[in-house]
Amino acid sequence: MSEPFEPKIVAFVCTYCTYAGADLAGTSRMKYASNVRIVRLPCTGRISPMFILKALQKGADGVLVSGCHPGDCHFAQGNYHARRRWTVFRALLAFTGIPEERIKFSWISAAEGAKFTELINGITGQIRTLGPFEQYQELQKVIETQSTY
Amino acid sequence: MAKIGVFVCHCGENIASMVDTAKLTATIADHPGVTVSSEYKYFCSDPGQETVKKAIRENGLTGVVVAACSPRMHEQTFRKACAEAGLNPYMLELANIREQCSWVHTDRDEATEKAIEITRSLVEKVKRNNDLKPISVPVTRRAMVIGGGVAGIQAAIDIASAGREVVLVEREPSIGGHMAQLSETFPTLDCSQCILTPRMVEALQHPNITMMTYSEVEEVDGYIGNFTVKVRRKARYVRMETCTGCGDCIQKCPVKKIPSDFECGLGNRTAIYTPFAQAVPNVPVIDRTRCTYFKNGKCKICQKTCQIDSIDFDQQDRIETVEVGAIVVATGFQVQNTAIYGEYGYGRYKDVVTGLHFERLASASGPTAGKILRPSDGKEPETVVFIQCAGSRDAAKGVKYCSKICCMYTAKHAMLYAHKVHHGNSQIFYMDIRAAGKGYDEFTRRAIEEDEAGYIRGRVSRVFEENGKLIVRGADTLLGRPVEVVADMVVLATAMVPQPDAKDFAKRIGIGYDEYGFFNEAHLKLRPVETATAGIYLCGACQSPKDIPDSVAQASAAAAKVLGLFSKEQLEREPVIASVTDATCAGCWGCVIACPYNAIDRKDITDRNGNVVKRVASVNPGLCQGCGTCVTFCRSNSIDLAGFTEKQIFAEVMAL
Amino acid sequence: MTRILLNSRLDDCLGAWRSAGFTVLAPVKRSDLTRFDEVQGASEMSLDIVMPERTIKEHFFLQTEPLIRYEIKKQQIETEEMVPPERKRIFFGVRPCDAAGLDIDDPLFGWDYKDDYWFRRREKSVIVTIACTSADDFCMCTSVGLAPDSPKGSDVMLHPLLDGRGWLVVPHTDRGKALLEPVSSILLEEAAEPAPVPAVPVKFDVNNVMAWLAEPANFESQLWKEVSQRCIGCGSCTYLCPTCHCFDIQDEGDTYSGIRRKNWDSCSFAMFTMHTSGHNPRNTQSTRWRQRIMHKFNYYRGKFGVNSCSGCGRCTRQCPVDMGITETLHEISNLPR
Amino acid sequence: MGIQEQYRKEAAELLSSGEVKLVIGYGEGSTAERRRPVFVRSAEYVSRLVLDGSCVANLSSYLVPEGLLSDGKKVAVFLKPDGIRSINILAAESQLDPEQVVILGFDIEGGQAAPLPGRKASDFTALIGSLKSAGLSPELQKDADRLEQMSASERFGYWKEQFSKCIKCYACRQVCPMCYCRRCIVDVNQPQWINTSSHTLGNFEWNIIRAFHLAGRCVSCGGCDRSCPVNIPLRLINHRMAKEALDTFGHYAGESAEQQPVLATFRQEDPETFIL
Repeated sequence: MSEPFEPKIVAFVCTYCTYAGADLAGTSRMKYASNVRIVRLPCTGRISPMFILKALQKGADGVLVSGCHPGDCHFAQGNYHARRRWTVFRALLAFTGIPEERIKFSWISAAEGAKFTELINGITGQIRTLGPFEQYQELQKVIETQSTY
Repeated sequence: MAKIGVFVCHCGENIASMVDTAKLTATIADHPGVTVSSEYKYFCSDPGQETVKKAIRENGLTGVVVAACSPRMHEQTFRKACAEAGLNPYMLELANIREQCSWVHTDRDEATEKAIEITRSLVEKVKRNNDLKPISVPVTRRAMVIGGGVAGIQAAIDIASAGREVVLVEREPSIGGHMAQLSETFPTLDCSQCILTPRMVEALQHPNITMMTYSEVEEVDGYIGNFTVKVRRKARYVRMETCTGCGDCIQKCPVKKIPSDFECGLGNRTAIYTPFAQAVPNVPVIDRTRCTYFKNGKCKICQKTCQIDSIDFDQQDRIETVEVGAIVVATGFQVQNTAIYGEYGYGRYKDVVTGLHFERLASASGPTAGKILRPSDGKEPETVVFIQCAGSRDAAKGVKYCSKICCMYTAKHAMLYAHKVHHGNSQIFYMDIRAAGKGYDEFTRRAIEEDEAGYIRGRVSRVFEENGKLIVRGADTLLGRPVEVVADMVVLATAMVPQPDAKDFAKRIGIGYDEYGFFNEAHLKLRPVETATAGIYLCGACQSPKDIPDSVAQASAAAAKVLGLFSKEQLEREPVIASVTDATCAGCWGCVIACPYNAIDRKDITDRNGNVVKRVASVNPGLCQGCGTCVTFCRSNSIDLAGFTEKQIFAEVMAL
Repeated sequence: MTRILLNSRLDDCLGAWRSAGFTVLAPVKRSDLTRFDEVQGASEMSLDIVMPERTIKEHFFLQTEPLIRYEIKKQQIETEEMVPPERKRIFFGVRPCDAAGLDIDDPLFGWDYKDDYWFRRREKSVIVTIACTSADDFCMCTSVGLAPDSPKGSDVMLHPLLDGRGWLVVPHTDRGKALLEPVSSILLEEAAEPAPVPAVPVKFDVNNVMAWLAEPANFESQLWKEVSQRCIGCGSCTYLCPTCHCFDIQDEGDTYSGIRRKNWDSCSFAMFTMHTSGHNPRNTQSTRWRQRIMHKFNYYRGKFGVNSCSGCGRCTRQCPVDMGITETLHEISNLPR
Repeated sequence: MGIQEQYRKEAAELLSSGEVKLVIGYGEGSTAERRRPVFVRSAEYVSRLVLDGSCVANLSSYLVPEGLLSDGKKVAVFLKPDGIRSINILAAESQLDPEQVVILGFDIEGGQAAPLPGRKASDFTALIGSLKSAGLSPELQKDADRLEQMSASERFGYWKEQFSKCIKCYACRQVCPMCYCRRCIVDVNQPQWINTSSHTLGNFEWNIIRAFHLAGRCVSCGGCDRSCPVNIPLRLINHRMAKEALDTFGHYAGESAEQQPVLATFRQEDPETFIL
């Protein structure tokens, strides 16, 4: 029996809310799965769809994008802009066959350390069940291999 | 060639107990571009920081990664250490291996692996960091206060008294605002004018205050510390410099039957007028639309009357440009048009009036010299019905919010009525009595208990006239039965709503507003007097309905913010701002639309002969707050954000 | 006596070649696209088309080819060359124009430096062409000195029989002859009449064109602008051309490792000649189109003695705006002189 | 008088009166069915113009290259409703001044070209409004539905197959009126977000990001799809984006020259059911 599959999850978060929420989970000594890697951005408005594609190229089995709740954005509107982009990009990814279960979006405030913890555990569990995102990773493997003739 | 120093902190046992710091240090030491990789018990301690500084100096490090706690904790500490060692403070990244690693994981191997990945991803980021310098913006230490009501006056006096110049702009001929119209004020029953007029005069005479009455802000350009404001100085046709305010012209003006706005139409004014006797400045204006001379080319009686030749029919509006460093918006409110309640008969029956009308009737300087006389026949009303929430808290017809002041002023009206008409009977229809505030609940109790105001919990369905009386039909919801009151006068506690041109004004000066037109604060709780536009502040009822104490408190708060800004000649700002690559910008202006701060302008690119060859977006460093929304929008990738550049993030992700 | 391959024996023939260690590629239609791809049997092939949408060039000069694998280490960058494996391939059912295209490109890939990626594949591949029996409005082989049955670049040429039973088999090279050995028992020896080749009208006088292009004054001719006005600057004509051979070198990878690749590039792109400074010596589409024509019918001939065009007509056939070499050369050759 | 004669006459009048400096229209192509863009600068050549049911290309992209409109002079262009919508977007995105574009509008009904009255983009507002109410193309939706019914993994397989054909010739981009950037995102190499190599991963990235950049901007003229030399059904992916913009944000690309970009604006009440 091989080792159980441990997914690689990349999270793109804003520094004012979700990053702070993740810090709070830490200072509260909550425990969550170690599969997530956080990339800190000033605001969800800064999170480009390209980040998600690059995370997938680097072998992410799941991606989380998270920021301040509507109305709470440090930059007043960044998360509203982000929300529209996500709506559109998510539809696009789904249409090209990138499963919605692998690309998650959330609002996590600086006070929601518990929500962060639950979410990471939840997503990790869910993606563990889904298994590795082989279809996408295959694209990368093909690049790395020799042409067959 | 990058020379990166990585400093792995144990944080006592906080990190070291869950992360194999030795393994982390050794693994990172092997990472390309890493010159120094060391571990220590507490890098934030003095000896720890010294170690970092020494390593920077001795190895000529080009970047530093401290693998420790959250950047929200110690980023500033280590930035300072870098700067002291001669390294640009922005060549630092913190790898958060405590809050987001050692504290939240339970498996040492997993936590160590994660710590390694976090750290090397930030090594890759820091390799691509750039030297940044805090942005220094010169500050014009002069403020503009827009709106000369009690809030604006307070803010202006506070700023001016602290030694800074203030330009106070008021669109009416006199400052004073709504407060000047009020009779007495709750909960102390001070005479409104008695407490306000000294403040008005103080503002006028203050050496640091330049007053621009009968003037409107047309355009605001620039950014925090450096606004250029165009103010329209409307023609008064009276020379401010010479007029003594003797009032002879007003006495002689033949056009006397113009309903006075100040008196809510209950009194009249002349064509050359001051809105009220205590006007500040006490210089009349000629109402061009009503003046016989302007209409027929004949009259000029005022000019003939004036002994010092202060009437000037040739005056024109002119635009004055003012440079200021901060703007306080105190443009106030208006009373909602109560005609939306056809069933209350407002406008149809003369004796159905608004609360503001009642203020004028109760005011000693008002049209009835303080006697409560009903408008239709000038008789003293025997029974007055007050209807609260006539517009507020009514999603269907009025506004959803509570106007906050009506419970209090209605109680006050009932008291004033009781004091002036001793046998009078007042009945108040209310939904709830909201009387939170110092001395407020006691005040309403007094109205009920001492002044015998009758409170009926319920809504009024209809007001109609019968035999010269006003029949108020409603429901008493506590008793659960219909009620009918025969009244001589009905007073509607109308809602406070934004000024009619509030949204246009907000767009003109570049601040946000809510669905009603009240201006948006930057944060409802934590930044209540700032707007999202740096350097523009709010106070008074333009932000939300509020009473005098709240308006004044907010005005002083806004003034404190302005004075804080003015405490230095230069404003230092985080250099995390966006910038545009001119060569590739396609000029679609999506970024201009998306920017929450109006921080992006259009810039002309000219050839050496000065011909415009293209127009590109240009970020105003004074306004940009560094959210990066524009960067993500830009399809040609022509905008980037310092500190979080595309190259940095790419490297960070590709190193995961 | 001539040798004949019957339709009914084609699968046997392919089988014999496969047993001899060959991979067989033939035109197939997959996912709404006709191109050369590996086949197991005759039923997969699309042989009744004028020509596949894509050329066999892509199997010798890959649209993206890994060259070097690199790893970034602390002290040095380690590299490893990615040499293509030697694999015996038969390209079956190639059109003469595509076969000629390979022949035209051979000197280019070998003149100063022998491109292993090209020649390792060339040397192990056998080109079995089928002479055309139909042509469309875009075919123009006859205008560039070739024909629907010209053997240039073919190791073996098959001529469809008039009675439709199969093909007349004609080897043209030693490699071709050797290819027929394992299938000699499958081929019939009898007389047969090949189907006539289609009449492909000559659309321009290539000698006139070459003379005009060689005239230095014509470099700045107004004609370039007129004929390229509607060009949108995409690369479809170059990428579908059997002789276009420009490429770009790109490093792709992450922080730790990556691959250096050779990718198709196109002189139609504005970026093709963009300098780091932002200056672009070919900054209009007309100068790029001129470059393409000059390269094919002047410079290439000057260097290698042959025009870089085999007359397949794909440049026009697939052009989004109905442009192409044919029209331009027609205009040039009809200029009054 | 047939529509072709009528429009040739109008083109001749526009040119001879000096109102326009150029007419961009359709001409005969290299086969009987083909039409190609033609550029007529003088009334004497209007006979080159053809207008019939085969004139399907959206010619608005020819208005965008730098310099064409910089002299302030007007250009007339044959446009179907999709092309007129493109003009609105280009105007909204400040790529041209709609006052400089004289529209020779037509539509194709039952395989025949039919005239559309109006000269300026703003003359067609009602028409575009009625197109919006009519909704997106049901035929495209039928094709898209087939994909939507697949499992995610099947859909991925489908697009992987399709994108594996891509040769990165950028015909889709070059023919598109919305792709006016002086530097395309794919040509950015610091950092290289999108792999320029035409391997399937690079092709996936390219086609996804292009579709994203067209969200709320694509007018479904079909130019990319027709231009693709390897027959990738790009119309489907762009249609999906148009559908998202319309269904979720009520945004129909090119409704007017004042329309704001769907991804540079927002409403507080935008739906967010997918956000955890």
